[in-house]
Amino acid sequence: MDKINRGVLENLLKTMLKIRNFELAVEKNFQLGHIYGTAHLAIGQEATAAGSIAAIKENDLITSTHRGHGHCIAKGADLKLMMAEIFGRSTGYCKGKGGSMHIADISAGNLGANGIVAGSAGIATGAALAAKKLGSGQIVICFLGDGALNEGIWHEAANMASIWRLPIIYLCENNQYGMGMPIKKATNLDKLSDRAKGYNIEGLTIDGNDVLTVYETVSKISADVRAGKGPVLLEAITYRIRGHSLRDAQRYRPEGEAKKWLTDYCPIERFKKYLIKAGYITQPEIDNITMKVNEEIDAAVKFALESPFLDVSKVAEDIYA
Amino acid sequence: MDKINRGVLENLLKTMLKIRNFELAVEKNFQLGHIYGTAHLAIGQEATAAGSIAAIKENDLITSTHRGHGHCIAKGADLKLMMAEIFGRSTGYCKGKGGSMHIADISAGNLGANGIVAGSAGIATGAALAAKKLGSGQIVICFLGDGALNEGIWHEAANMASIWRLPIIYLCENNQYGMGMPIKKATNLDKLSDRAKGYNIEGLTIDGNDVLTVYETVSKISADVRAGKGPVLLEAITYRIRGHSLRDAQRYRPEGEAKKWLTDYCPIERFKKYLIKAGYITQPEIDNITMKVNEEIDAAVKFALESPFLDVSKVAEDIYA
Amino acid sequence: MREISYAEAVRECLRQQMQADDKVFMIGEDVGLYGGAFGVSVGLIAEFGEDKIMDTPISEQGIVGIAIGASLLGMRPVVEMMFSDFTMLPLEQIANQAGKMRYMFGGKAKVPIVIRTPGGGGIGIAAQHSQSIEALFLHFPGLKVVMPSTPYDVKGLLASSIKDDNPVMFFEHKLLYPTRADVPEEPYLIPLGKADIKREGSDITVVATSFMVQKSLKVAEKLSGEGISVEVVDPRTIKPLDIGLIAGSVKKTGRALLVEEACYTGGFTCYLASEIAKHCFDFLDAPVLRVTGLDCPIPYEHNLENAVIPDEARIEKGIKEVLG
Amino acid sequence: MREISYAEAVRECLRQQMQADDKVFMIGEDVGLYGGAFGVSVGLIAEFGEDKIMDTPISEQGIVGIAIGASLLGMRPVVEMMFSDFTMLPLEQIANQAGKMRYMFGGKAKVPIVIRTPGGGGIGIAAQHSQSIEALFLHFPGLKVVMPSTPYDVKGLLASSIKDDNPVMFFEHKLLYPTRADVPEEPYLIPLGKADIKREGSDITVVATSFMVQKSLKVAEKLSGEGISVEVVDPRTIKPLDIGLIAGSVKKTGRALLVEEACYTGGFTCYLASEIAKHCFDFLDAPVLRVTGLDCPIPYEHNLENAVIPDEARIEKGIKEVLG
Ligand SMILES: Cc1ncc(C[n+]2csc(CCOP(=O)(O)OP(=O)(O)O)c2C)c(N)n1
Ligand SMILES: Cc1ncc(C[n+]2csc(CCOP(=O)(O)OP(=O)(O)O)c2C)c(N)n1
Ligand SMILES: [Mg+2]
Ligand SMILES: [Mg+2]
Repeated sequence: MDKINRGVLENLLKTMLKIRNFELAVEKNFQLGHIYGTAHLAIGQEATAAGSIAAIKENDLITSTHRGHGHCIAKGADLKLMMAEIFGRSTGYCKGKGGSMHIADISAGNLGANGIVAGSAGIATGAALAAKKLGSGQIVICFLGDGALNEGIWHEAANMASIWRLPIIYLCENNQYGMGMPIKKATNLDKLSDRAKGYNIEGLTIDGNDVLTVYETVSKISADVRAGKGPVLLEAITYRIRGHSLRDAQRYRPEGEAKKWLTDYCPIERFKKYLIKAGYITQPEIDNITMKVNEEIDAAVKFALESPFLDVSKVAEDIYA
Repeated sequence: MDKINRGVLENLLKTMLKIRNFELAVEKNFQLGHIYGTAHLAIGQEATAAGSIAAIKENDLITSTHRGHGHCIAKGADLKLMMAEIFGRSTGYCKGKGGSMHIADISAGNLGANGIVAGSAGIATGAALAAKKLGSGQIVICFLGDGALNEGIWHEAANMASIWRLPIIYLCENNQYGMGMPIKKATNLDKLSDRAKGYNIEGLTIDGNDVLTVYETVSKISADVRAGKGPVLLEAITYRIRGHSLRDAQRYRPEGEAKKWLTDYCPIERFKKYLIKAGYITQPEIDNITMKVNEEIDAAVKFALESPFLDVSKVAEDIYA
Repeated sequence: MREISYAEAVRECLRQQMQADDKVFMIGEDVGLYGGAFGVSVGLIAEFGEDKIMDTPISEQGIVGIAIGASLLGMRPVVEMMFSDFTMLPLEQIANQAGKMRYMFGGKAKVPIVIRTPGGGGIGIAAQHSQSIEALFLHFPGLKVVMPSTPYDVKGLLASSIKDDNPVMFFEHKLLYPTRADVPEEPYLIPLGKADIKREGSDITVVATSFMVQKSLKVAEKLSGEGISVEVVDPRTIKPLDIGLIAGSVKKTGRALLVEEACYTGGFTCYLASEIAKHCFDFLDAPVLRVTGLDCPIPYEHNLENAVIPDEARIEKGIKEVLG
Repeated sequence: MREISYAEAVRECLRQQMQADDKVFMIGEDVGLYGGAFGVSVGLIAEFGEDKIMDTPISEQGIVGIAIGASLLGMRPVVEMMFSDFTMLPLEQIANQAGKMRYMFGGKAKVPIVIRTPGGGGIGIAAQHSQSIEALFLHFPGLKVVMPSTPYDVKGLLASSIKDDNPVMFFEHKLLYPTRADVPEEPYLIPLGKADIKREGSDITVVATSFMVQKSLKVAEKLSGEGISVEVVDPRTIKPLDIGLIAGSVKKTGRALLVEEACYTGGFTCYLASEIAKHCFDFLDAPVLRVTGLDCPIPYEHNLENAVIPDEARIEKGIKEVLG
């Protein structure tokens, strides 16, 4: 590992804490009845979003998934506007029209979560095409679940990205399940990154719960991608600690599996230990960061709760430009 | 090469001649104005259909493509009913309702040509699933063009065939072009069979203009596939001698390319030479086979020409079972 | 008879049909241990095993293609598409392959597949998981389209759909799953193509589909207190359509209100309205009106969502408007 | 002004729009050297290069997805889908992503893409290459749907579609490509959402789309010899629909025949008929009739195909039936 600047390390930790505690707040407020509908939590997967997005430039682009809060936060979203959206308020990113699965902030480079599995595979690829055409130097990270790699549109998009050498990273967060379907039953592969071979692009599998590995890998490949070496399929091994959505009876997974991942491989605890051990940071400093993060989240919840709903007379606005 | 029985060799030649001369008859009758609509000729690709289908059992199954006459003939279709269909007559396989792109003979194991590129990828896979469920011992050859491998549905189907170890061969006839698009521009692969790696299935590339190679390869892999070893992607390198369809200005390909393939790599001429040289057959015997084939084709054209069109009052029949 | 829920009625039908015919099997995303996103198939995998209750990767086009291919060999697959919105992905396979194969092949193929899928809004999951897009499938010859509105109907119509030799699109509704009613235990069939008068009346005919049948019945009940007699007709299958029964009712009452959840432009009731105009022109005392979803994607937030989807107030207003 | 064909008018518009705005580019299967299946883009690749005239693999979902993504960054892609039938494959991307993005994102996205595609039958290529499925797209909020019937209209409507900030489905027609008429050389715009009276008349309003406009005009001409005065109205864009102009015409004539090539059940004219019934109830002297394609896949053989698609005789018969 090259020496990483302390600010970067602190930010990685801070982003992960933001994601974790934001998700916990969503969960709690759902239980309290403040959130109608559903959401898909990224608890346990903080390192992939935080590490990868920290490694690209601010004006680079991402597309996200139904499990998108983490990507959104790592891309610098305003937690107030996110929480307000999840609460369905008019002050949210989408005025309450989109909700958790459709948060986007195009001007900030977040081209949107997506309710359709792999629904953004083509969109991300098109953004990479446009970046290339416009010579903007931007690259795109297309976040995908493990299950998403089995959708046809991903195949079509990856092939075109390969032939046109587009500046895009398909970042597959392999959290072991697509809803209740273990990825080992949904594909016949040891490594999902082997899919890359079918398009003659680079494929890599990394520990997605080690934020530094994610950060360093994406730093390296993003430079290649930016230099025009073509797309990469990066598989980050991680685990979905919570159920698929806020309403999942979890009939399908072995008792204790989630708990084991949380105790043994929690990306946040691992990183904290590493930082302290390597002397980058002290426990009081961590506590301080955590406190600030929690304040921000509390403020976001307060903002959301106090925000008005959109007047129903405006329901059919925003359809056409 | 193991010793092949003379009857098999003769049949391979006969099937190829049938395909070639059938296609020439279609072309001629189109020019004569007897065929309305269009057709996609398999001239130059006779060895893939003839060699592969000769290597499987009679009750095995195939699905075909828009360029399907060869597959259909090799599967034992009645040339009269085929020609009548292409002529749009009520005596044709589909009563004139389907035409060249939709010929099927389900009871004979031909599950149909398809107007949609890769449209039969899932259908073929489902037939393989049913064969497995029913324990019928049947296997399926799913014919696909090179262009078809870029369709999403193929990806989805191939993945499921892999996880369920279905008895299916995806036989990709790489004839270098998808309409006017050179496959080298449409993918970034040296060998299309590398796509197999993305599903952890066997992938092979062979000379598709050498009918014995096709026959022997499919004989071998069909035994494996039948034994439950899972699907195979077999790429057969060949060349489309004619335009994409009967109406193609062919603006896209280099002058002389098709001619060169026809003179240097014609699957039929190569096979004839081999058979004569190896002493399997004599020129007079070949002439005799050719004569018989031509008689059959002439009879098919006559049958087609003399057959009535379907009464228009029956146009809306056959929609529901 | 015992009272069971709509979801239980679907499950019971699946169980009975799989028991009766070993060609019948289920295939779809998370239909196995997960039990389906709405719990419809919970427990079936324990009963029938992985061979009959097939969990798939997330590959909608492939799933439908596979069902078609299996059906050509005599199997009778019942596909579950987790949300009806996702039927857009395999539309080509459904409409262009399954629906046209028999015709293109000159009458020589049968494609007995059923695609079950929950439509509709109301649970706060926004624009890509809440649509009512059954009208798309109306437009394609070769398909049948079923929209059961009660636990009793869903069981009998699903059984008929599974026994039908044609591809059938079978639209359930998320909000109907928990609704309960008397359902016979033994298997029974309700023929496809027969509408049902859910409530008799004489002043106006309300034709409604799926969950809108329930809402319309509530309004009819309420209005009966005001002396308005509303006949509620449920087409049950929108393709084939029992225009005979519907037109008969409209001729009797002279007035019609059509209610559906789908977007206004291009919904099923457009077709229905044009058919009623054609069959009942001389019997109509007022224009046929339609109460439908707005031409608007389904929003996330609850009140907004409720503003898009027809509610009882809008149905009542529609009835009164037609009554003049 | 010179006479050019419909196909040439499309090409000229593409050329002019690409010259005027370097954000505009074409993408699709074989749009380059091949020049498109119907030769529409022949020569453009020589003029603009591979960067602006992008040949793709056979990957319809991916192509549309890519166009959407590029449009989010300010590009204005014009997609060619080789046959309108193939728009079923990327339906999810078109209807569920492109059409809803702006709404789902609270009004903060623009998706300026055009999907050009030839619909219709008549050239003997059977059920999967001959459909008229524009009605599918009517049903989805967020989309616009254009169906030009003349060389003049196609040039002006395509220019407006390219400049529009919303996703536009642009249905050309195979049999219209060779039709010729006067078309100005300079670029011009025809606004989306404005119908056009293609022929004035007083006895009956015929509303027809795409190639059916041409057939209807021939019938109108013929019937004028019999003293029947037919007004032919072309909606030009079926979404948004200029119901004002159409209803005005129907109110004037008191009678309407609606003509479209698509299948009978669920076609655009179902919606139109229901709108006319609503807007013109008190003005109608006869039921609104529809002349449409049969509810039948398009057969291969020429006479069969002609029996499915409306011809002049059926239009004439329809007019006479409405006139009573
Ligand atoms: C096209 C489509 N099919 C199915 C679904 C239902 N669904 C939502 S998320 C999901 C699982 C996705 O798995 P994966 O891609 O691994 O992402 P994860 O949920 O694990 O983050 C499924 C099946 C959907 N939203 N879209
Ligand atoms: C889904 C779809 N897209 C496009 C087409 C138009 N089309 C017909 S054949 C063809 C080329 C197919 O190429 P390939 O698979 O290599 O088969 P070949 O024609 O070379 O035999 C195309 C683009 C189609 N029929 N279906
Ligand atoms: Mg997953
Ligand atoms: Mg090819």
